[in-house]
Amino acid sequence: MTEAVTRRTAMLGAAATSGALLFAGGNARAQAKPTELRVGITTFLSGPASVFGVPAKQAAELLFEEINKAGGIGGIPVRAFFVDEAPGTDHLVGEYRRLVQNEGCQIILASISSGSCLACTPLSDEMKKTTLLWDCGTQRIFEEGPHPYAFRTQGYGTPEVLAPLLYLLKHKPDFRTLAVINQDYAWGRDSWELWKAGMDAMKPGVRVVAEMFPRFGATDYSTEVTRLLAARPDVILSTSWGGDLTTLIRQSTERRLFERSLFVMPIAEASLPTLGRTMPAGHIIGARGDHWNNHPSPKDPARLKRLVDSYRAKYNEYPIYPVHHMAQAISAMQAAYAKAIAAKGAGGWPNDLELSNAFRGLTFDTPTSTITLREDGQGLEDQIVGLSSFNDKFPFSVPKDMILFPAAMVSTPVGQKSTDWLKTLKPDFVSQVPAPMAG
Amino acid sequence: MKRETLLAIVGALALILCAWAIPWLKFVLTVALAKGIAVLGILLLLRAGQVSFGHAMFLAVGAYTVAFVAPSVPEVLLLLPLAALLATALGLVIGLFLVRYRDIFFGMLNLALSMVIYSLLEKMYAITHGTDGIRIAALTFAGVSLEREVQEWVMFGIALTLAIGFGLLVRAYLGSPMGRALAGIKTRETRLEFMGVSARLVLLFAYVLSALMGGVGGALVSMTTRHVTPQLAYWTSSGELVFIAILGGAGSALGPFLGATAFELVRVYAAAAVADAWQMILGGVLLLVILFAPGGVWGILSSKLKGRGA
Amino acid sequence: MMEWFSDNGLLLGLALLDGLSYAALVFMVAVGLNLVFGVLRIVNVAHGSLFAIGAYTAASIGIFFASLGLPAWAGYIALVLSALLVGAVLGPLIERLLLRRIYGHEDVLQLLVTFALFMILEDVQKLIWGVQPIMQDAPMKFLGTVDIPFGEDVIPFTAYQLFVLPGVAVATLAALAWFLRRTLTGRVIVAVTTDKEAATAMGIDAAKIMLLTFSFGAGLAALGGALASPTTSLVPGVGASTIVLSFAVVATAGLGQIEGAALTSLMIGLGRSIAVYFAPEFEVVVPYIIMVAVLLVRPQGLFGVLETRRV
Amino acid sequence: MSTPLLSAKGLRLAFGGVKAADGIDLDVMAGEFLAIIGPNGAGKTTFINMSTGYLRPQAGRIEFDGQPILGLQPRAIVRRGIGRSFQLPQLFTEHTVLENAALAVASRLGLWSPLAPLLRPAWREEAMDLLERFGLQGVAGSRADALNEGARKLADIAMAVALQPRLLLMDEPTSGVAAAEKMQIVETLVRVLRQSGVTAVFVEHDMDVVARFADRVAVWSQGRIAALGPPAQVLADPVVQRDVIGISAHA
Repeated sequence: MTEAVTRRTAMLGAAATSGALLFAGGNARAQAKPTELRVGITTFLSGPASVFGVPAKQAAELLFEEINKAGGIGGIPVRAFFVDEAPGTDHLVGEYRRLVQNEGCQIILASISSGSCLACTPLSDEMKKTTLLWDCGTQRIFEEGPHPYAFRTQGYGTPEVLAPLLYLLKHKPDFRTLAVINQDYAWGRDSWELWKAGMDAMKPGVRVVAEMFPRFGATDYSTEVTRLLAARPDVILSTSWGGDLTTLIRQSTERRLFERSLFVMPIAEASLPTLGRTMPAGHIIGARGDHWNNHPSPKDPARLKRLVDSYRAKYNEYPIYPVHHMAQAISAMQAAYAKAIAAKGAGGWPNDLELSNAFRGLTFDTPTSTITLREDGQGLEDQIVGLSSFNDKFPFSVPKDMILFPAAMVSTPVGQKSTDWLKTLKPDFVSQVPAPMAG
Repeated sequence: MKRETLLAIVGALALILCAWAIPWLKFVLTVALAKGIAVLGILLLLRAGQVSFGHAMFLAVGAYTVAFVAPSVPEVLLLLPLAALLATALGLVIGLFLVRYRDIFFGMLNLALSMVIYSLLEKMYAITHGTDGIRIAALTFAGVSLEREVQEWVMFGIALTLAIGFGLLVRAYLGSPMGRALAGIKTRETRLEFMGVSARLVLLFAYVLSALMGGVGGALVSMTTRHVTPQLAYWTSSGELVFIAILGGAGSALGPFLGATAFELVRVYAAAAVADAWQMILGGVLLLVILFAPGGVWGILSSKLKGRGA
Repeated sequence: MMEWFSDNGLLLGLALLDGLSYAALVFMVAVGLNLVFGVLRIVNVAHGSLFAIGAYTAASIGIFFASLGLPAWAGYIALVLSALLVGAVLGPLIERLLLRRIYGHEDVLQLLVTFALFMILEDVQKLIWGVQPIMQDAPMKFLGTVDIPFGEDVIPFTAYQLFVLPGVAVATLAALAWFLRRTLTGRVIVAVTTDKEAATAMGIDAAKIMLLTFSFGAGLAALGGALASPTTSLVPGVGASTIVLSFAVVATAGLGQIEGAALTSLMIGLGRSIAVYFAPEFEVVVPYIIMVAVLLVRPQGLFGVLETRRV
Repeated sequence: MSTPLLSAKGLRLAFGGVKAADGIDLDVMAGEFLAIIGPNGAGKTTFINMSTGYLRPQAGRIEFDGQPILGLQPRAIVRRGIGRSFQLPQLFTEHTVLENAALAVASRLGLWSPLAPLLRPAWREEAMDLLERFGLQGVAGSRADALNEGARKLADIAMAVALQPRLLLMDEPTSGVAAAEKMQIVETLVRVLRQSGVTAVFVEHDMDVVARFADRVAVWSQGRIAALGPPAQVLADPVVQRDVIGISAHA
């Protein structure tokens, strides 16, 4: 009986929304302007990766509120439908279908994890639904095949690893030994492969004294720290993040590992507010982009300040990079809709194909810079890397001696595979690295 | 058992109607049917009083078989038997060792082995792409490549057919001498030995059959979601399968399908209603079922029907 | 072989030190689970959640103490307070409201009740403590580090890791052994573990013993979490990974056996840290390989007693 | 009755210091009913356990129908034709009595069929027939755990008989049964066994039962056979009366 009731309510719910579906979806019929713009957003709301997912969700809520206050997009309000990535891919691909077929979402902002992105992107091809990959970093997406409806509105693994590597080569060119300690999952493995390819090409002969991939979500690194203390590498690379990284940094700091080796942590930024004053100074830190709180010369300082201030006011914490990545995806969405609506003329509303066409080659503003979506869908986002330091303005570590790496310089050219491209780099590539930013 | 048959027919028709009326539910229901097939295996072992807390490993084996072989042989009709075969083989190897153990040891050894498989899938990055998982490209059915919409219907149809087939098989099995002997393991295992019957062999047969159905379920899940990750083998996935078995009710071969459908629907609707507390809702539903309806959905339905009939 | 040892002997020594502290943490969680299983015959899946809640509570109290301006050693009071709180409040609450309703039901139902509880508590933690990593390492920092000679080099270890963790674990083991063998309540618990029917027939109030044991086990889980909290960042999901390991320990140890839990934890701790040095790929599967190997040789677990066939 | 069906020679088995079997020699003749009496702890059940493969003697040999059976799995011994029943009935408590019987029939005729129902007409008929012979037809549909002790004992033996053993070893078939039912149960039992031509060895404490139904009596004492012979002769032996019957009457 309950079974039947569940099913009945399911059908009722579906019938209620399938009305919207009929009008909103379907490329064949002429596109009527919907009453609201439904945006599906997949993000981690539980599990370890929710340290990224929840701030991003908060950012989306904050920005959608602002957008709606200002009249929405194309005159209609935007509404977010959040989906948790944590239950696994089989659930997520079902949820993606629900967002498109049942909730009538016109655009999807997909995924933090590479696995989720790799599963959702082919769905965007099949369902012809524009999908913005708002945070995942895997280089495999656009290098293993075209995806006409998918766009990544931020950088990705290759520039995010290459920029810190170049910074290291410039900052400490004489290092001889290196150890890596990354989380044991795709990003940890891929980022090491990218780094190794680049390092071996530009500085052959570096000895790798330890390659460690502790379990994702490990709570104790004392054994790994001991091994690193004993091995005394000149440089330790870790692309870990979240609780894993804070644990690693705390246990390493306490045991003076930071005094023996120079750390390179390409995505340390998200952990810095949590670490506060306990983060050691003088180590190389990255932010998966250029959106540092202390960016010396942002393109639109007022906008950056407004984002930081309003986020802090609402959630009582500093924004971290997933907040910026979400904001970038939303900015891209606004810009593309504006472009597509303008192309249709007054009163028109873009269909799926027209919407996706609006994204190709789109350039949109971020508070710190502009991002252009290449012809393959990949966004070109500048990278800023610096050395951890403290000042009076922030209760946590921020970079100094920052170097801005233009996106085009550190991104793999269209049509090439990252590892192949990285292998072609020459030692003198380092000489192209710009001087540190003023300020 | 006329009620069971009637309910099965009504249920199957309701599923078809649902899948037709709400396109995205077709996907959810296909996954539910696939998991239901795997849960049939849990049901078998429950009859022997044994709880496998690692059964998701067979799902994972079935799913990864499809993922590994699909690039060279993208044929559903070949992949399904192959996945079933490999899962059966693994079930036989593991089973030979596991049937010596009972109760917590049985449960925990299953858990341990599934975690070993989980770790391997995660660690052997070069082969499995780790947690990223493997994407399964479009498949053919009897040599024909199908459009997405048709393919979804085909998968739904295969899942439903196999669900009915395995449901009937399990029903027959449970009533057979081997099935009844299996239930005897729960209450008086020693008696089987006194009758000249090897209890371990009785359990092994059920275990291997359950592995087979796990493999089929996993293959169907992977062909539907078209993406596999090690998460499939994680212990919480195994917990889910046991959860489904109890939610549906262990009293009938229909239970796993009732349970899987209810589970998937509760999960998607809970996720839609409160995206960040769906786990709590599922946990709450599970608690309520155990405390107030230990017979599960099947128990509720059959008592309702009985009441009406009388 | 000898050559290998002379090359790696020093490293092996370091692995031993790391293994000990890891074993201590594993033991603290597993021993409570094992005790509860011995008496209640329930595999408490939510034990990991109690571990996590203990850790979060300890960190919260520690942060609160620090905000009051209390000295660093007050952090240790926070650890104990957290264990007491969970043991005295959450333990009885769960036992009375939930577990008591399902004693005597089928094993699978008992298991699933705690699985349901685990799912609920996972979200509850998130609602209370949020998702950003929480850290409160004052107790670890308070004791500083100890330099261990390593050839011509020295390796700093935290005193907390080197002394406090193994110390508390050994103390817990000793206290538990004393409690179970020398006190009346302890002996009653052992009696119920060994043969519940006989114990009840002798007039033992089984309901009271179960309440007591579960609360005690919950307290131990929380203490384990509290002890771990200064060394690690607390994030959602920390309970789920802790509990699988404890399952392996309980089955390997033999049901209800605290010495078995200690020995198994030691094997797992050392096995894991040796793996990190010499075969990092196997680190994750070490506990399970140990478990399977032990159960192959001793099907009832290391210290388990073969249940007699009732013929 | 010339060749023994079961022949035990020099069986020895000690648990710690306790000698449960201290040189047991016993021949069981085809067709006879042999009663085993003796105080608790004398090693009566141990003898049954050794003969059915559950315990392995430290010394000695056991032959069944001229073939050595020591070292065989209990299952294999059952299949050779030695059945056994228990002091505590071993029934599938959640199955019906009919299913219990049918499972026993199935384990003789072919348990390994996963598709055809257990209660197929032929087996159901045989099981019902068996239950009728034991007077259990009235409770065929009840769950086994709902029976009283006497019926459970009979069902337990019925399951052993369903295997069509040539030798049946019964451990205290009347213990725990209300005194009023006792004789009736034994009568039923003996009638069925005689009809089926089963040789029987049974451990018994009730001397009236022994005197009335046994062809021979073996007296167990401290792991040895203290006396062996027809009931009239053995039970009248003053030593037996003092050492065994006296004690077992109190036990």
